[in-house]
Formats: sequence, C-alpha cells, structure tokens
Amino acid sequence: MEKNSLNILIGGEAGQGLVTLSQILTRAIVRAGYHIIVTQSYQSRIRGGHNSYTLRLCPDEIMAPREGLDIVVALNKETVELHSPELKPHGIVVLDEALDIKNADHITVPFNSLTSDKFWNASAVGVVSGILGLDESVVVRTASDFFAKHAPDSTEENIKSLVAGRNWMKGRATGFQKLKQPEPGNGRLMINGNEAIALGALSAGMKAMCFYPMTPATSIAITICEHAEKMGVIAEQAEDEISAINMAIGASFCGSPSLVPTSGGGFSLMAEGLSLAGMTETPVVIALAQRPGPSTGLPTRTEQGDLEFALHAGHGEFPRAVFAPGSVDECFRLTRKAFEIADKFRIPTIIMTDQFLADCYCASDPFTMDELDPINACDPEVSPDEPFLTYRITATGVSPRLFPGLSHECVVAHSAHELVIADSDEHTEKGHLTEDLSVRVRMVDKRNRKNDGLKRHIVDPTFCGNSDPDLLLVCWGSTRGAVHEACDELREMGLRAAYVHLSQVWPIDEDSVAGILRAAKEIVSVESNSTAQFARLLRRETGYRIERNVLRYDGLPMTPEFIIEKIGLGSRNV
Amino acid sequence: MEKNSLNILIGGEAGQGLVTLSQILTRAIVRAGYHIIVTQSYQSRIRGGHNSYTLRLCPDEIMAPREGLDIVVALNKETVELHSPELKPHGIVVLDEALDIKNADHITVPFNSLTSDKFWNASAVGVVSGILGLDESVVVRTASDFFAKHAPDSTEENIKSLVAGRNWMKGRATGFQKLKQPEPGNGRLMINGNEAIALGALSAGMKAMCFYPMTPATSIAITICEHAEKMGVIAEQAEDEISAINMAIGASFCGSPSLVPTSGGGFSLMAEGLSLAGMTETPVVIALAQRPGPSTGLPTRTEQGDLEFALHAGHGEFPRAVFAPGSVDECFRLTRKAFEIADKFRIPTIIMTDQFLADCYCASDPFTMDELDPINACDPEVSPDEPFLTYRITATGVSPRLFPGLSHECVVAHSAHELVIADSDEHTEKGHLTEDLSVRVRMVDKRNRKNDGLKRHIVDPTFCGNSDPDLLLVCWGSTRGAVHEACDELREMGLRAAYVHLSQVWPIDEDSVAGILRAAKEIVSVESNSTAQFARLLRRETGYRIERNVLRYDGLPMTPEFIIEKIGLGSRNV
Amino acid sequence: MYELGDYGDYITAWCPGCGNHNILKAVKDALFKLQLPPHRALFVSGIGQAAKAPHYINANVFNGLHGRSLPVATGARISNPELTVIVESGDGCHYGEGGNHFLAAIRRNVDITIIVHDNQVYGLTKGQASPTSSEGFITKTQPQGTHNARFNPVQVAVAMKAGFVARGFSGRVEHLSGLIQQGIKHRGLALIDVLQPCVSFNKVNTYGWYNQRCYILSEGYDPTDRNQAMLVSEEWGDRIPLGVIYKNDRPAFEDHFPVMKLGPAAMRPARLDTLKEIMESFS
Amino acid sequence: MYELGDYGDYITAWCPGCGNHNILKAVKDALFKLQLPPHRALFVSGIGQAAKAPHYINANVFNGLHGRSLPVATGARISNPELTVIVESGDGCHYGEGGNHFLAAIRRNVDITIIVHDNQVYGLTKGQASPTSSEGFITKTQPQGTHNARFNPVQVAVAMKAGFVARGFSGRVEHLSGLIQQGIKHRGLALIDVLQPCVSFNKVNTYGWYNQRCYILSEGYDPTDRNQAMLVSEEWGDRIPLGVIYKNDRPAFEDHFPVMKLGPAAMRPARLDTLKEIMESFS
Ligand SMILES: Cc1ncc(C[n+]2csc(CCOP(=O)(O)OP(=O)(O)O)c2C)c(N)n1
Ligand SMILES: Cc1ncc(C[n+]2csc(CCOP(=O)(O)OP(=O)(O)O)c2C)c(N)n1
Ligand code: SF4
Ligand code: SF4
Ligand SMILES: [Mg+2]
Ligand SMILES: [Mg+2]
Repeated sequence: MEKNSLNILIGGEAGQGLVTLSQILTRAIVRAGYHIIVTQSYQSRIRGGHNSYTLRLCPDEIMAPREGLDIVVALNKETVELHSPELKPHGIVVLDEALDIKNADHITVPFNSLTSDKFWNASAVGVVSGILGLDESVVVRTASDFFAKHAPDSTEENIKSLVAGRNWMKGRATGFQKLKQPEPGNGRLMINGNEAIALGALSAGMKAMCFYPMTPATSIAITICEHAEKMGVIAEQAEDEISAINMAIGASFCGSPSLVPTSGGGFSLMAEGLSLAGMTETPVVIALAQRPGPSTGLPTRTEQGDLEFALHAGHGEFPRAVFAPGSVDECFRLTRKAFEIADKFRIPTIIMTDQFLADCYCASDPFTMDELDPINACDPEVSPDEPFLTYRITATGVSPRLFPGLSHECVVAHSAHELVIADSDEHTEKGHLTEDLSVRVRMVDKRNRKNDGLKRHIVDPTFCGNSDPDLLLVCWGSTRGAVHEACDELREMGLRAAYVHLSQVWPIDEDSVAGILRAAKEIVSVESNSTAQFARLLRRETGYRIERNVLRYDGLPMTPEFIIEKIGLGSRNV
Repeated sequence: MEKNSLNILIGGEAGQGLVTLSQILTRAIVRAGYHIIVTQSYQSRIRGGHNSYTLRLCPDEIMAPREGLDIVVALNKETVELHSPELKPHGIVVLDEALDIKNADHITVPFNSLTSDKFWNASAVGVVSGILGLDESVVVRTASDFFAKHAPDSTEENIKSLVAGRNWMKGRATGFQKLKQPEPGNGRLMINGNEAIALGALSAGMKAMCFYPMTPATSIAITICEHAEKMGVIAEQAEDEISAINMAIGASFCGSPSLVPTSGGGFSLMAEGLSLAGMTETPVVIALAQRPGPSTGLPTRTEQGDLEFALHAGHGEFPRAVFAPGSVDECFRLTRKAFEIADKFRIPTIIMTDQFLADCYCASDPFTMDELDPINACDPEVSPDEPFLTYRITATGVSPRLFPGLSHECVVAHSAHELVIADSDEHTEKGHLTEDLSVRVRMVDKRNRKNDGLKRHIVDPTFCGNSDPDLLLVCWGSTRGAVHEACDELREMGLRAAYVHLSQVWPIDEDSVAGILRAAKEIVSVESNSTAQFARLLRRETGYRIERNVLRYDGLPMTPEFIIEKIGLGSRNV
Repeated sequence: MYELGDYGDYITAWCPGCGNHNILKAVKDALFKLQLPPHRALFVSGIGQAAKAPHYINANVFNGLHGRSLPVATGARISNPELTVIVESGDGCHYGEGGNHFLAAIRRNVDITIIVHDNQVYGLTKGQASPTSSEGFITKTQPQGTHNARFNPVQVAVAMKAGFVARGFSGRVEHLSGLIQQGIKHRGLALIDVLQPCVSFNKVNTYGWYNQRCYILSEGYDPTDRNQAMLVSEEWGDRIPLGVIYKNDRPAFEDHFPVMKLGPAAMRPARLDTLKEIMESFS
Repeated sequence: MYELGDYGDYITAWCPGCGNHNILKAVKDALFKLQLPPHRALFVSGIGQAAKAPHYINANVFNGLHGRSLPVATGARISNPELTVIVESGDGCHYGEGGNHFLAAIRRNVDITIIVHDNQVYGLTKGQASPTSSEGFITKTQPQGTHNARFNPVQVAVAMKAGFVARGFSGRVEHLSGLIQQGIKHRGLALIDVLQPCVSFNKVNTYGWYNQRCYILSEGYDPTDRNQAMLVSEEWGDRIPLGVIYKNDRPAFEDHFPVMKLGPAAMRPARLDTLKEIMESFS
C-alpha cells in the first residue's frame, strides 16, 4: 500500500517564477522534517511552454515519485487544464482568482489584493504552506534565507507577501487531509542528484572540472563553478566536448583528479578521449547525465538509453568501471567511488545518471566526507631504486604513478628528476612508442589484468524482498526508487516479490548476479529505454534470458504505478 | 594437409622500392593464373624501419596467409636476419652479393653488375620470376604496363634490367621445387580489400565520399579520389571526421548515397553523427577499417577490436546494420549490400574490415556490377494524395523518401514543391521538433520496427564442415580464410570439425545461429582481439557461452597455423 | 509570384522580446524579395535557440547537431547545386562547438549563406559565456567573468579572405534583409554575423547597448578593400559598424567540380560503363 | 648546469633529409640555452611525423591524439603551473583536426609554447593536402589539386591577437632556437609556425623553395605594431618573413586563477572544511 504521502504540482510557464516558489516551499518542507522526492518537467525553451515541478512529501522515507496529485498550484490556465485530471479525490487546485476557471473545488486566491504581481510567488508559498500546516516560523525563515541570497533588495516585500498569503489561508476550510507531523529532520540537506555528484567530486579531491554545457549535466558544472574559487579547484568551460575530455586527461596526467560532466551527444564526442585515457592509463571520471536520444532527442526529459554505449564507447579494448547511482545519496557516494577506482586502477570511470535523478531533490542526511585513501599507493613490489616506468608491468596491471615535475609521496624514493612519458600509441614500459609486437601483447595483458582487480571492488547489488521470489524485478540506476516502492506494493498484494538493483553496471560479478537470478521464478527487467539494454547485458554476462520487460521511453520518470500497471497483475493469480 | 603453395617474402626498408617490386611480381603471378593471398607488414613511418610484403601463391584457390617461407627476397640485411629463421627446408634467400652475408644456400645476385642502383628492383623481378618459372613474356608485359603508368620515362631501362636479372638466373640450379602450372586466370583482378570496397561503393551508385585520412582506411579514399572525376562522384577531404560524417549525411539527405571511410579513432569521433543518422533516418555507409587500439595503438597493424563499439556507438537507440566481409570478394559485395540496406531502411550501416583485409591482395574474378534496385521504392500503402511526411509512420517503420527540391521517381506523384523537414530532436511525422511525449513513443516504435525488416535481410552465416561437429570454430570478418584452412586441416587430421562465419554481425538471427551452436560438441571462437568480443555477442544473442577462444592480438593476421597451435591438438585424442 | 505569407507564419518557442524574432522577419523578407521558391531553399541549422529558426520558415529543413551545420550544408551542396542553402545557428554553434568547420567552410568557399544569430551567450542552455561574450562577462559558470578574449568572427573571416563578410543587427530589419539578399546572391560563402539581443541571459549587450553603438557603413565604403576591411572589422566598442564589410570573388567550391554542372546527384545514374573500365585496369 | 646531451640523443623514425631533424636540434638547443631542467618541461603532442618529436627529447611527454594536443597542454597547466609546457605537432594536427582548439587556445592565452612543424602536408598518412597546402597542390587524394584556400596560421593568430606569433624555418636552426627561447620566456601563448620541408611528400615547398624566399625581419621591425603585423603576416610568395611577427602582453590564462599561485594541484589537499560549509548551505 502506498505510504501516506502528498503530491504537490506547481505548474506554469518558464519565466513565471516557478523556481522561486518551488525552492522555498521545498526547503521549508525539508526543514520541517518531511522526506521529499521532486520531479521536474520542463521544455527545451527559456520562456513559455509548460513546466512543472512535482513535490512528493511524506513524514517517512520515500524513494520514488508517484502519480496522482493532491495539490495543484497553477500559475496559468494550462496547468489547470493539463493537471486537473490527475487530481485524486479531495485533491485541490490553488490558483489566482483572475484565472477565470469556475470550479467550486478550487481555491481561488485574490493574489492581486494580497500583493503586487511581482510577489505573487511569495504569497503562494504562504497559501500552500498554510494548506500543509507547515510551521509558519520555519517557512518565514526559509524564505528570508532564500531572498537574502537571491534578491536581498526585496526580501522585506517578499516576506510581507508570504505572510499575507498565509493569513488569507488561515481559517479557510479545505476538505484536505493534512499529513502527520514528521520527526525533526536535523539538518537534512535539500539536494538533487547533480548537486550530490558535484559535492561528491569535490570531496574526493577533484581539482579540475572541464565541461561543455549540455542539459541535463550542466547543473553539475554550475554547482562546481559556483564554489570553484574557494575550493581551490579549476573549473573550465571548454570550446567543445573533445577539448573537455582531453583537458581533463592532461590535468589528471599532471596530478589533478578530474571530472567531465556531459550528456549523450557530448559523450559521443568523448569516445576517442575515453580510449585515450584507457591507453595512456590516465584516470578520468565522466558524469554522463542521460536524456532521451538518439541525437538531440528530448533534451529536457529522462531516459536510460546510453547503457550499452557507455559500456563500449571508444575504439579498442581497455578496462573501465561504470556506476549508476539509484538515489541522490548514491550520487554522492558513487562519485567518490568513481574517483577512487579511477585513481586506483588508472582507468576512466563513468557515472551514469539521467535527467530525472539529476533534477530530483530529496531530503538527505548530511554526507560523510572524509578524505579518500591517498591515490595510487606505491606498489611495494617495485623497489624505489628501479627507474621510474610509467607503464611498469606488474602483477595487478597497475603501475606506480608519478606526476611530471613532482616527486609523489607514494614514490617518494624516486627522484623528482624522473621523467614521465605517456603515449597513445602502443608503448614500452617507459612510455615510448614501440612497434615491438611482443611488447604489444604484454601491454594488452597488463591492461586487461586490471579487470581482475576491478572485479574485487564491485559495489554489491542491492537485493530486497523474498529470497526465492516468484517475481524478481531487476533494475539499474535511477529507477531504483520506483522499483523499490513497486516491489513493496506487490508484496503487500501478496506476491512473493523481490528486486535487485545494480548501482555498478560494469564490471558485473557473474556469479553473484546469476545466483540471484537463478533463485527467481520469473524475472522482469525495469528500464527507462525501449530495447531493454540491461536485460541484454545480463544475458551476456550470466546467460539468463529475461523474457519480460517493463520499458518506459516517453521521457518521463519511472513510477511505481507504471511498473505495477505494466506487470499486469490482472492477468495472474496472486 | 596444407595445399601446395609457396610463400615469398620481400623485405626491406620503407622507401627502397619494395612496392614496385612486389606489385609487378604479384600482378605477373596473377596474370599467370595463380591464386594469391598477400599480407603487408609495415611500420608507422615513411622511410626506414622494417617492412615486408608476403605473397602466398598457389595454382588452386587459397584463402589465408600461411606461416613459413619458401623464398625471401632481401633488400637489406635486416630482412635476412629477421626472416631466415622462418625459411622452410629448401627455402632460399635472394639477396645482393654486396649484402655480405655468407651462406652457401643463398642466391647472391650481383645486381650492380646487372644494372644500376636505381633499377635493382626490376632486376629482382627478373630473378624471382625465373626461380618461379613464370612465363617471361607475361612478366615483361606486366612490367611494361606498370612502368608505362608509373615511370614512363624509364620503362626501357627497367625492362632491360628485368631481363638481365632473368637471364642471370637462367640455368642456375636451385634445390627449389617449382609449383605446378595453374589454369589460365581469365582476366582475374589483382585487388585488395579496400579497393574492392571502393569499387563496391561506386557500383552501388555512391555519389559522395567524405573522409579524413586514417590508416588503414585511406586507400579506400585514394581509390575513389583517383576515379572520382570520371565517375561523376564528389570525393572531399574533410577538416576532421566529425565533418566527414556530417557532410555525408547532408549529401545523403539531398540525394547522394554516401560513404565515409575511417579507422577506430575517426570512428569514435563519428559516434554523434551516427546517432544523428539514426534519428534523422538518413542513410549513410561507414567503412570502418580496424587497427589495434585503444587510441592510436598500432596504426599499421591489424586487429578486430572494435566490434562491440561499432555495434553500440552513438547515444540513444536506433537500428543499424553491421557487415564484416570475410574476403576481398565479400568486401565488394557487402559494400553494395551496405548501401542497399542503408537506403532501404534509411539507417546508417557499417562495413567492418581491418588492416589485414584492407591491404590483402588476392586474385579475384571480375565483379558483377549491375545496377542496384532503385532506392527506397515508394510505399504502396501511402497514397500520393497525402501530404509528404518525412517521418510518416508506417507498418515497416520505413517512410517513403523525397529529396529537397526534387520530385523523386518513387514518389513522383508528390509535387516537387513538397518540403522535406528533418530534425535531430524528437519530431512529428512532418519533421518538426516536438515535445509531445505520445509522439515520442510512436517515433521510437517506428524506428525500432525497422529491426523486423532488417532481420529479414540478414546475410546468411557461412557454415562449412561436419554438420554435427565435435569442434566448431566460430568467426567473423577477416579471419574467415584462416579459419577455413585451419578447419580443412583439422578434418584431414581426422577431427569432426566445422566452422561458422558471420559476415553480418548485426542484426543476428538468433534461431539460425543458436541452431548451429547447439549442434556442436565444443565451440571455439577465433578472433583477432584480446577479449573475445564476438563470443560475448553470441552469448548475449543466443545464450551460449563459448568457453574457449583462440585470440590473437599481436597485430599480425590470423593464420591457420596459429589457430591449430592454440587449439592444442596435442592434448586431445583425435 | 510568392507572397510573404508563403514563407510561413509559425508560433515560436522564443522569449518575447528576443532578437531572434526580427532576424526571422528579415530572413522571410529576404526570401520574399528574392522570390525564392520555398522548395528550392534548404535551411540547415545546429542546436540552440537560433537553430530553431528553420522550423519557423517554409522551406526544406535539416536541423542537425550542435555546431555541425556547416558540414551538413556542404554535403547538401555537393548533392544538389540547384538548392539555395542557408545556414542559421547561434554564436555557440558556429564559433564554439563548430569552430573548426567555420574555418574550413571559409577556406572551401562553399556557396552557402551563413546567418549567425550572435547573442554573445549560450541561450538554450541558459546563459553560459559564448566565444563572442565580452571578456569579464559574468554567468553562472563564469562567476568570476569569462577570461577568454572575445572572438571576432568578422575579423577572422576577413583575415581568411572569406568571400562575403557582413554584420547586421536584429534591430535593423530592413538593412538586415538587404544583407541576407546580397549574401544569397553572392557566389561563394557569405557570412552574416547578426547582433541579437538575448533578453533573458545577456544583460550587457542589450537593445540599448547596440542602438547606441551600431552605425551603418557609408555608401562610399568599399568592401573590396581588404586592408580597410581589416581596420573596420576591428571596430568594436563605442562604435560598431554594420553592413558588408568585405567581399571578393574567389571561385566558389562548386566551380572546381565539373560534375556539379550536371545537376542534382540524385538524377545522375551511376556510370557503370566507366566503372567497368576502371575494374579492368586492376587485371 | 645541463649539457646539450642531457636533452637526449635518440634515433628518429624520420626520413633522412626531413626538416624535422633541424627543428629537433633547435628545440634542444633552446632548452639548453635556457638551462631548462628536463623534468620541469612537459612536451605534449598529437599524432603525425611532427608529433613523434617529444619522444626524441629528454623531458616529460604526453603524446596524445591527433589534433588534441592543446587541450591536453591546457589541462597540464591547470594542474601544475610550474611546468614549462611545450606543444609540438604538425600543421594537420593544429590547423586541421585541431582547428577549434587552436582558436580556443589563442583566446585563452594559456602559457604554453606551440611549435608547429608546418610541412604543408599530412606526412605520416602519406601525403594528403593539409590546411597550409597551397591551392592546387596535387596529391593522391587531391588529384585535381586542393581547392581549399591556404590557411595562414600566422595571420589568423595576429588577427586574434595571440600573445606571441612567430615564424621560423627549419633551415635556420639558430634563428629558430632563438624564437623558441623567446616563446618559452613569453608569458602567455606563443605560436611558432616552423616551415619544414617534407622531402617525401612535398615536392613543391622544398629547401630550395624556402631558401629562395625566406628572409629574417629586420632588427627595426616592431612586433607590437599590430597593423604592420597584419601586413607582414600577409606576405607569402616571393618573400616570406621569418621572426617574431607580433606580440603583446595580454594577461595569461593562469593570471585569472588565484589558486594557481599556490603551486601544483597534486600538492594541495582537498579543502574539506570549506566543503562542509558549502554542504551546510544546502540545508
Ligand atoms: C554536442 C552538444 N553539446 C552541447 C549541447 C547543448 N547545447 C545545446 S544549445 C547549446 C548552446 C547554444 O548556444 P548558441 O549556439 O549561441 O545558440 P543560442 O541558444 O544562444 O541561440 C548547447 C551548448 C548539444 N546539444 N550538443
Ligand atoms: C582522429 C584521427 N584521425 C586521423 C588520424 C590519422 N593521422 C595520423 S597523422 C595524420 C596527419 C598528420 O599530419 P600533420 O599533423 O601535418 O603531421 P606530419 O605527419 O605532416 O608531421 C593523420 C590524418 C589519426 N591518427 N587520428
Ligand atoms: S533565451 Fe535569449 S536567445 Fe533564447 S529565446 Fe530567450 S531571449 Fe532569445
Ligand atoms: S614523410 Fe615528410 S615529414 Fe615525414 S619524416 Fe619523411 S620527410 Fe619528414
Ligand atoms: Mg548564442
Ligand atoms: Mg604536416
């Protein structure tokens, strides 16, 4: 059964101040101690078009967006028309009385008598917070903080308008069932997936971020740029994505852990650079925020259509690791892991997110951000008396590292006068290009050996539910929350259901995954794409053919309702 | 048992005239009616380094290069040192007496007394053709043709030097066992894989070829450029590979079937364009000539390391077809097929070759080159009265086609005044960008439906050998010849062996391939890469896990000997 | 005889007040004045706000990748020299992502007309600095101001001897229409950089800012004088010149290919007889 | 005190007589004259004959992708401002595949020295036309001669106000060494285009051809005069000027980042305390 939660949709045209309204309201809700899941729906334009912001809140933990609406805050007529049909029984619409929509169930607010046009938003925060019964002082404090930062000159009027809205709402009866009060949140963050990636990278010691703007990855760059100077980090907008990845590789070669955020089209342009990182054994982390493709596709919507491409991008053969966080918290943690693994194995790693998770705010406990292990500890087998070899052949395939011009702590015994030679051609241990074909074979084997080490560091799949289920849902990346909640409901309906989620999609541990699949009677893969790429991958890696899929590729986030409907319980005996 | 064939290696530094010698000798051998397989080994430099040209000849058909040498023609000392160990019993070395290598078995030719330095080569042709017992008039005619084209001013001296060499050789005893005379060849071509691709494209009606130079693909471009003007074809060197593919797409959109030859690094840069072709449904053919990677790798060597990348390159999901010719003849035929399929389904198609096949000359019967079917015949279901829609939704997923500004024969009923709109964003049937998510779903389904049609046009796998074999070799692309000959030998050794070769690697017909795999007791995949990409693909598509692989990744071509050795017959009972 | 309305009348996705509206008006006016049949025109664009423009015009359209409109346009010309090919995209498309194609197209001198909607910002991605942003321009990704020197496309094009180089301003529709007409008529590449206020993200280079500075080059100005053109193209500050800044009559790309005189590629059969002769040369 | 020999003495893979040999000599001479410690220098290159040069020098090396040396060099500077970063690659790398990075690097004014081995041909891939090939240059892929206008990198760099623009000739080693030394000492981007005969594939621009035409700019030439530099950079024909053609003292890229003053990134710990404050701003 669905948890006791509320869905609020705030809708209007781009440019109407939707962001301000949503941000303040959401933050106040988080500060009040609620859990939230936010989905944003916007178009590839700056003004006009229909945009919406949907906030699900709950006193208990929640993991996914839900369908159906309890409150619609309509900044324009279109919002009412589009979203009224989604209202649940007792759902209400909040709108300006001037919008001229006659319906007794609507709360028509005389905004113009409460405040002037410009502060309409703030008033709406007052009204909605009143409906929800949020503590007024929390709301006012949140709004004050917000305006102090973004519009210091008009803080006062804004707050006045907010209070006016709040007062107007006071005492007005709504058939509306308020949520129970949550436990206090204790400094929870209101943070979205991309911001969590940015913080994760900064906490991992990232020193260079090179990017070319592309929705939905840009907010990773924006978050880092905002704090770059005080963090002592260089954030550079490149002339194109090819430059971005090569710049990051150059930076990493000289000692800066580096991040490259991008989306599908930009990632395509980075395929050659990815292969370069593989060959030169230069760590680099790519954050790939997916959107529906192919090509330009739907720039502001969500999809998981780039899995197979990310796994195989770049010509030739080289090891890589690919992570796919299933929550905002995992965005933070796996970004750190991506840096750690990139450095530990001197390989490129990829974090796959998507527009849904990128823009999805949630209430998160503050992140733990201790220092990561010192990068690439010296190989104890290599005596410091031996000359430095960039591509020293070792049992693990990983060679000790040195940065040009620097004596690195790990190889401190090596004089800083050692030279570091890296080459995109096949090369000797020293790093010089070679056409010696026996060296070639040894170098291929060396690089491939890293896969053994990588396999020992795989993030365990999350398994949840009955251990020998009748129905096993498999998923990866951002759909985890929806699958989790769907699975809960299926079990409540009496089905022996479970799910497994992979937040690392490469490499995969065949045995453990096959073990999980083997125990299930029926398997359904849940993916936001049209060809069930993950199911194919699992077949390749485990031999199991997953016959049924729940595939969503209309650009909207996966929801528990979508999954349950597609699974079609009607047609089976539960 | 190995066929009665000879292996001649001609070795020296780049710039020593190796090409002239080899070309004349090979052509004369082909004109004499022999079959040949040539492998070229060169370094990524212009002068110096060790280069070699190995010519296997046989009166009967042969398919693969072989190890072991019968004749070494040494233009320098290094060649003698490097290749003498590969000599078979009775093998001989031909070299200049000045090379100062004392060995009674060598044929030391006093070139300087036969001719001057400049014509050394021609003399060597005379000597070797004498050893082989080639008809002198054929050799002289071949050389005359060659020099008339490439060095008309010195034809006479060259021919004199050739004859001098020939005369010197006359009557000299060698322990050497000559081959039996072949049947006359009847106008066979001496042609390599890349030239065959070029001719295939021209015969398919290609009108635009856009490229950026990259070994080993450049010779496709060179062959087309040489003939472009008289063929009425535009061949344009682009500023980079991104431009090359986009130019080809623009050309194709306006009515020119287009080819883009490249190698791995360039192909990486084309991933975004590939996705664009998928989304805009613009046919384009890419010839991907592989070399060892990752990154720059070994530019002049061979590998099959880009299979998985080619199958998944480009963000988002869209149909494609990927061909992998197994012989020079297939290079021609499958290039035509690649154009046909690209146009029929309005998709990008890829021809995968590699340095070995690209540079491999063989004696080929002249190609049949009738006109292909007219491109993209009108969909009979669409009434010409209906307005033209670039992305009309049809049962097959393929929409009728029109070129901007032209009334196309297929849709002749449509006025030439119809407009053609193409978009890289998700779009309406008309071609305009849309954010209507239900249209999105219909467009994804439309594009995906092409896969059904594609599956009905798959090139059948080649199966050869015992129908329920104890050992089944699986292979794809250029290794076919080596696998074929290895398989013949295994059967001669008494093993119930067979092989299956896929010259189309995407899409794959699961049932027919699975059927073949099922019938085998043991399966070994033979690939020129280090991770058995094809075996992985087969597991994904059929569920069969191929446990054993013969993998070669030292940059050299696959040979029957290599396969047989790696299969390790020693350890089993035959 | 085509009416102005034949060139289309669509609702756009642009912000009210955006300079793009006027550029669109000027383009349609130019097509109308030239009486160019819509089906003979092909508009090619990349991705960005500017790149949506072709969707609002009745003509053939190829709306491709960010930064890659010029190669597509070149390919189109290769295929059908009877098409009038017009490229419309933003400053980010042409001078950022597509910079290499910009250089190459000028060198090729392909017979296309390039209309750059130059708002000195990345509009569609919400306001990052573009190559033409002034130094110090502050954005969310350049909070300390961009430190790259402003790219001056007009001057680089003059330095590279582009066939036709002009600057227009979306505030001067009629003048701009005139430039576009000349550009289309010019045989070879025509670059028209159009100053375009972005009311949402560029609070520096506004209508007022441009109006104060822009002036139209005098009648007597000789655009074939390259040295003078170098000086004029340098002007950017208190005064910004509009008009045809430079032109020459280098042969166009198309002039080098005899086959292009024979019309659209799609109408020419493959020359299989010639090919058979070529094949025989391999024997 | 470093000896000339400390900068390396390797067998190269270049053709005998190739202009690259002398460029290598000039580079080593410049390093020696500057007494640059080998481990403080990083050579970045792309792919091509020229791009092999760093393998023949004792220094740190990153030999990356064709056309992509400039972004790598920029990234290297971001990480360690104490390194002297020198980029060596061919005309194809810099002006062909890498054209967009060439424009961007000039705009950024990164403190690197770019030595372009300009042989006006794609050497390693066996002789196709490059952007600097003269119009009409005949090759196997341009059998009718290239129809693209010759790219004049020096003039484009001057037009874009690159910090330091010079032309050298591999036939004048000592002069070239001087240019390289000045380039390295210049704070900001230094472009040194070096005329380099390719004896295997360029039968037009030979030693003789260059010797006949090249002259060294007179002592009195003032490279800070941009208008004059535009004219001089135009010269290409009977007379080809060598020397520092243009320079200015725009701030370098590095000057915009306070953190770069603190030394190599690898030596700076992550500022976790600051980050914790940032995180708190999300609550
Ligand atoms: C390869 C790639 N990188 C990035 C993007 C994201 N993107 C879309 S439009 C744009 C910038 C547009 O700027 P401009 O060309 O100046 O057009 P404007 O929106 O200002 O008119 C970017 C970076 C993309 N679509 N493709
Ligand atoms: C992406 C990519 N495209 C093409 C190539 C092939 N390639 C190698 S070197 C080269 C041209 C080199 O020309 P230039 O930079 O002038 O160097 P040169 O050999 O003349 O010194 C090309 C096209 C490549 N390595 N990578
Ligand atoms: S964001 Fe700027 S460029 Fe885009 S439509 Fe709005 S005003 Fe125009
Ligand atoms: S091919 Fe030309 S550039 Fe390359 S090494 Fe030889 S002479 Fe020099
Ligand atoms: Mg712009
Ligand atoms: Mg060159």
